[in-house]
Amino acid sequence: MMGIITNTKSEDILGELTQHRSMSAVPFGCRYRLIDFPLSNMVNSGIKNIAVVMTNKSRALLDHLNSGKEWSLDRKSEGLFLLPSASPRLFQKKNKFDLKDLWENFDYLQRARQKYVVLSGNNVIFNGNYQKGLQYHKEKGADVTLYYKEEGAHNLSPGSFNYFEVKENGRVTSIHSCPSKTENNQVSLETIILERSLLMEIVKLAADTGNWDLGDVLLDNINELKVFGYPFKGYAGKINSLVSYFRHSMELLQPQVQQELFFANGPIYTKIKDGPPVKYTETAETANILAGSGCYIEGKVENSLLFRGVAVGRGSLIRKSIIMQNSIIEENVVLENVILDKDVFVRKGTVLKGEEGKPVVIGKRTVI
Amino acid sequence: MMGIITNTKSEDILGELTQHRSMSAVPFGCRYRLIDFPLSNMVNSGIKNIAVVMTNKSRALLDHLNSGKEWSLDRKSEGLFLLPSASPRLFQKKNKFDLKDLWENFDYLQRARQKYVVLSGNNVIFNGNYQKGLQYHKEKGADVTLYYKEEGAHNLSPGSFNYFEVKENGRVTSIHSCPSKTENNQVSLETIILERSLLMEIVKLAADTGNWDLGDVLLDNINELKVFGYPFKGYAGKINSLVSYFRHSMELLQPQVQQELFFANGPIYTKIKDGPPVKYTETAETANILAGSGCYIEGKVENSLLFRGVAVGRGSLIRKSIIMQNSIIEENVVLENVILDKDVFVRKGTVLKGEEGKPVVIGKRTVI
Amino acid sequence: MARKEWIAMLLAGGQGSRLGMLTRNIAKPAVPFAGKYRIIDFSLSNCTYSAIDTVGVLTQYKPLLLHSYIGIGSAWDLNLEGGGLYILPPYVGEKGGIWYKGTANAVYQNIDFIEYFDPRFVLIISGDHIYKMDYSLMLEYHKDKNAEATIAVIEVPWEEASRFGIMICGENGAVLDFAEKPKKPRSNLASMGVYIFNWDILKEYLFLDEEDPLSENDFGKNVIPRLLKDKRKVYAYPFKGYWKDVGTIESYYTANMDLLKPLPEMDLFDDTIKIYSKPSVLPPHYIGSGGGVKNSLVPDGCVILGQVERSVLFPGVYVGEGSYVKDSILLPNVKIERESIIWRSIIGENTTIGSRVKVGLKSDKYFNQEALTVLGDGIIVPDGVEIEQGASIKSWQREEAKIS
Amino acid sequence: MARKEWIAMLLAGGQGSRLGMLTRNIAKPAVPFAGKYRIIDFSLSNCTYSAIDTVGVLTQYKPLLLHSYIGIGSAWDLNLEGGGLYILPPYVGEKGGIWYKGTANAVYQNIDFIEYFDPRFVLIISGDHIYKMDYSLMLEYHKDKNAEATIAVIEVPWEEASRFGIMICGENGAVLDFAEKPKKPRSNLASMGVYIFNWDILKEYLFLDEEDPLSENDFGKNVIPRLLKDKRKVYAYPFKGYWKDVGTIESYYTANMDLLKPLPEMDLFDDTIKIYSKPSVLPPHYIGSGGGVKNSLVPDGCVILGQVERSVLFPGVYVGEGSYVKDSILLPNVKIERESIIWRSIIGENTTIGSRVKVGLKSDKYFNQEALTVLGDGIIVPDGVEIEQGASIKSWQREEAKIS
Repeated sequence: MMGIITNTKSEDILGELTQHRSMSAVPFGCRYRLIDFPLSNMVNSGIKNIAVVMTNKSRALLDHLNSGKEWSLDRKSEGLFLLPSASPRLFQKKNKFDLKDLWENFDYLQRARQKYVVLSGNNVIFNGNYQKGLQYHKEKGADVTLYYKEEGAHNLSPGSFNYFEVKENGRVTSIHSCPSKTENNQVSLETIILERSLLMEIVKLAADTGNWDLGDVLLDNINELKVFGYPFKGYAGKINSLVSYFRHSMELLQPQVQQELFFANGPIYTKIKDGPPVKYTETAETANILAGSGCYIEGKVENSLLFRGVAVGRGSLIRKSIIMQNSIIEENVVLENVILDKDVFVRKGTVLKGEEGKPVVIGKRTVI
Repeated sequence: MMGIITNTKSEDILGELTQHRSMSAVPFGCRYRLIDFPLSNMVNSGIKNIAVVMTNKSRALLDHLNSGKEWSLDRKSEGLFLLPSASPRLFQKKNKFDLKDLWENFDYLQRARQKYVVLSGNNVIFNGNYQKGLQYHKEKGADVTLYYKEEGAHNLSPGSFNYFEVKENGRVTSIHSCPSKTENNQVSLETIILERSLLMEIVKLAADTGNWDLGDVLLDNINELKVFGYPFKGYAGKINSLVSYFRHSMELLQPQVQQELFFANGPIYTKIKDGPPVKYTETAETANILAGSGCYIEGKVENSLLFRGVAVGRGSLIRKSIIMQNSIIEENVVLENVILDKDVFVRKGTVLKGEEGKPVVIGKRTVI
Repeated sequence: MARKEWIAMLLAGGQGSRLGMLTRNIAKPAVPFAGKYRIIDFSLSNCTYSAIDTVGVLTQYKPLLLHSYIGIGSAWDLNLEGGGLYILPPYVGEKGGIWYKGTANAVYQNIDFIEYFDPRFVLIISGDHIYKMDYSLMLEYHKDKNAEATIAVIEVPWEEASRFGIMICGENGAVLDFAEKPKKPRSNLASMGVYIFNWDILKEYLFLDEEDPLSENDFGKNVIPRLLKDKRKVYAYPFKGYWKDVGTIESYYTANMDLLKPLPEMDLFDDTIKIYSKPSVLPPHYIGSGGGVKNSLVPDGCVILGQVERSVLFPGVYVGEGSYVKDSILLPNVKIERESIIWRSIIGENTTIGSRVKVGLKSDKYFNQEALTVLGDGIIVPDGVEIEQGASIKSWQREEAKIS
Repeated sequence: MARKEWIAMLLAGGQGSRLGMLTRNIAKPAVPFAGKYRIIDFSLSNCTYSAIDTVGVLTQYKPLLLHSYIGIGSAWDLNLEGGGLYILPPYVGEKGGIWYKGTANAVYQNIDFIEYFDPRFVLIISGDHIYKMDYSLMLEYHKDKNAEATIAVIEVPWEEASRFGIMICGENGAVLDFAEKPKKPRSNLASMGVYIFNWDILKEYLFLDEEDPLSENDFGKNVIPRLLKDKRKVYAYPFKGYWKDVGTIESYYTANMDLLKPLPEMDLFDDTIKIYSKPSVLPPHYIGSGGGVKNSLVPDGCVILGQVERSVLFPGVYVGEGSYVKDSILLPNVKIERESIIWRSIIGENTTIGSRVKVGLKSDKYFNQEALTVLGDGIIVPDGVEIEQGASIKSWQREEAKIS
């Protein structure tokens, strides 16, 4: 099996967070970036030939992936391939799986030796072994297998590939943008298993017809192709709005979610930073927090996520917030329902509160 | 000192050879790509912070550079940075040093810690230690130091940064596109040393004025800035046409050139291919050839360059030609003044001759 | 190959037997320190900072973990073309094999290795010390003084001087005399075990030392005194800053606790000399709603549901609800179940402590109320037991504690 | 950690003393072979192809070059998270150090290492053999047969069988008897020194072997016979293909020359099992206008201005104008000046041969016209001398040759 991580074009959905970076590079879970999840799943599934589609805002992503060493992909034979995008500057809200990117890199597909491909979006977080999906794919005699999870009707941003209708025998009968029920919706996990030869056929078809959206192609051929849904049982999240980003971040504060997301099928690899352990001083107070390495905590932090290298000054209070890498919070600051992007500096005494569940986002390198 | 390898936009000058790859990735010297020369020079000069500007045709380059491991740049601290280009699809014939690319990556320049920068084009081949240029730069009290070599009037394709006028004291008084004399022209080696702070000032100026060409900016300020020329003494080549590509390739058949280009200031690093040694069979005949690893030679080869993994069948005759990686030449073929790009397959009995010094180029993966 | 300016030889073969249970399965340089590091990280990171591109690491005692930890030195950016990090265990030659006898003999047996790089200077360091040091400044000093050997020294409190190798120096820094652990120290300048030699001089003295049947083949005990006896140009380089030989359980404990001071002398958050280590792939640490951490170091992979105060935790530590850890060091993957109390203890790697356990609480048996309690690696302590202060437990034996 | 299916233990500690001058400074597995490889490349590349992710390499004899060559196994894609390549030299434990006594003892001393990965099966191979083999097929066979130990065997010519460890097998592949170098072989199935064991069985027999004071602690001589004596389920896995123990100068020469056949049995150009090696950074090789190369292997970095026929050259070899090299092996960086003749010779690394030198030409002194001439490493042979066929020269001594 080979792996391809595609490029979500509708990147503005995370606002500030995707202003200067691609969706793949959005920080998540105190030390990761979104791409770490599909990429680690691939590595943990024994996949050794992995391609990542880039955009023009790829520098953060390139820095992050670098040699692929952290994922044991700095190999002589196969390893990590970075594919240029066909339309790096176009933000097409609709195309979740833009086949044009694969057409641009068709020779890479041609030269691969693997029989099967797992295609993954870059905005789904779960910890799963794709070999299980492949086994299901084979057992069902499927042409295409789509990962989904059952959940209630959360608000997902529009997209052609959001929800499935899955019959009892596992057959997918419809793919659509909005939930049809209030409960037990089959939410797409943007993860597709199929044979490489079929994928190439589909890409050629797209090039001939100009219909570049994989979701549309599948829906058009939902009767001709044996499309099956694979129900993923563990914790899974789909980040396609700031609200869902915040919600899934906060869910990480549940030990059960930590267990399912960080350990279930193998570790999640990420880029190394050589920070020291977190230092909590005599004045630190903490309850229900997740923190990456290198933080220096002198204040009070509750129900929050601290990325690597964050400093919280004495007398400050951080609640229900996400503080990204190397942000510095001076003394007597109050933050509540706030997301600070990387390298934000918050001056003494600042008070900033967002609405419950709808956090204020402060852009990278801002001083407030 | 930090290093930046810029991106020559006028890439169509090598025709077929730059159809599917950026200039940086053009194969040269049986096992290298053009970028290996400036990149290895930087490494051999002790530079540990190196950035390479990409284009949309970067896949070959990305595959080649990969982790930077071959250049000992797979480091935790600094190492190799891939910078997205500001205008990946625009082929501007004129801009040799497009400052827009640096503006796009201005924060990278800002965050660097090094005092000096060496900027290099991606189409100059020589083996030099930039510390020597830096020493010259300091001795002269220069603001900007430009590498050049003295040579006759070869035909260089138009470019704003081709020739200098250098006074006896080393001061550069003019920069222009065409040679002014028949002999002893000061040909630009597309290599510039200056302080990072000055480079940042120049980039900001370019952003303000819209004049993005570094050559123009320098020429406009040739009296205000202390611009000096550093005469490089060893073998050097500037590849900016198919003719110059072919000529410099053929010059590699001189042992003196091999010595100066492959050994003088350190080894030239390149991507590893694990091919076996070249096998010459009982029927092989060879005179004046340079060959990369993994070739299988049963025929007659003269005055030619064979890249890695080339096969030459029995009874075939290859003269004054460049055969790139993994091309296969069957029996009784005659090739003369020919460049075969990668993976070309030449059927039995084919005869193909180009004009003296103006080789026929056969594109990648062609079957003839 | 061009001649190298200098290379480093890092002595990492010692057992560190006074570290007791901490070195039962690993060499001293591999002992975890400061929440996420191993002791050898400090010397290796100093090399990186000092831009030494060639480091030979001499190993001998239980080196498996050390070898796989160090690898080719990528964690310290020492995987370099034309140089790099080399692990040098003892080996068998045509005449059989000889284990490293002393520090000088270990280097003697690797003369061929050094000759290959043909350096002008050789830096000798050990993997046993906690300090941040720019060796390149010492090399400059060595060259300025036109010395043949330079020894880094640090001022120690006079009352402790008799525990060290003490240098008596002239005004210009020349070493006049040397006394190993003198009863009546004439100076408080202690040798840090960091030496720079001109390679030709070192080689000469390694051969001389090897020929001496009475020598213990040790740098401090034999080579340096011989250089002084021969009136060689030996200088002392005065180092300012934090330096600690964590040679005993007590000094190991103190060095860890030193990091918790409001302004620690060894500041891990100061990036001037950054300490690198081989990374783990653990997730961020979690502190539960009922958890609280004060004045402590907590690395990745910990889950803290109880209270932790003035302690150093290592990756993967779990502290269950209602448990209380104070003044302690919990090594990697220690698990403390519910409602247990740990005080002034060092708990070894992978040890699990059940619920309602008390470790290190005072007892009448010990007069020294400062005594540390030490539990070894991989012990499982059942629910409800008490382990008295000062106990040192290798494996779980019922008689060593009473069920409360 | 999840239990591993299998791991490999690669025995690379042997001196290979019958290779004489080739192993004066390096262990046998590090000896250059086939123009750009070292012998150990073959076993390591087989591991890569067989998708074994954990390999322990047991070293002992002059391992410096081997250690720095292997590193962490990146050249063979064996630098893997959760597995990888580990170098395992002898070490000192709490009770002192013991050098590896025999192949079985070497593995015995690393039982802790194997236990850490807790594999179901252990593959034992050596770094001394030239062959391409998919060990995973052998593992399948081992599992199909429900064997406790499986030994790879290859058919050898009957007349050579008495040089090998010979297996006598039943129809189903079960090994009935084993004879080490039998005078009258009852079979031509030779052991290749490639074993798969169930780990629990192997561990049991390593302990038994260790307790036996008469044992030489060798797999072939002791462990396998004991398994057979105890009627354990031992099977022979028949391997087809090229396999060569390059244990002597003659077999080393032959194995290199085998590669020059029009259809060599060991096809380096066949990528099915690709042989990886640590790369050099040398430029392409150059053949001058007056140069000619026939029926030879030429790697990067060579400069050939003379004639070369039926020879294997190694990186950095220089053959000057008018010189003629035939039926020879020139190891890395050998330099032959002008108008010299080299015949049926092996020339050691970094050796320089002057102009108008004759090496290996016939002489009446030797009756065996097939005798090889061998020159060691780093020799400088002056202009104009003749070195007779069959000579074996360690260092240049005037009396060993006559000036013509």
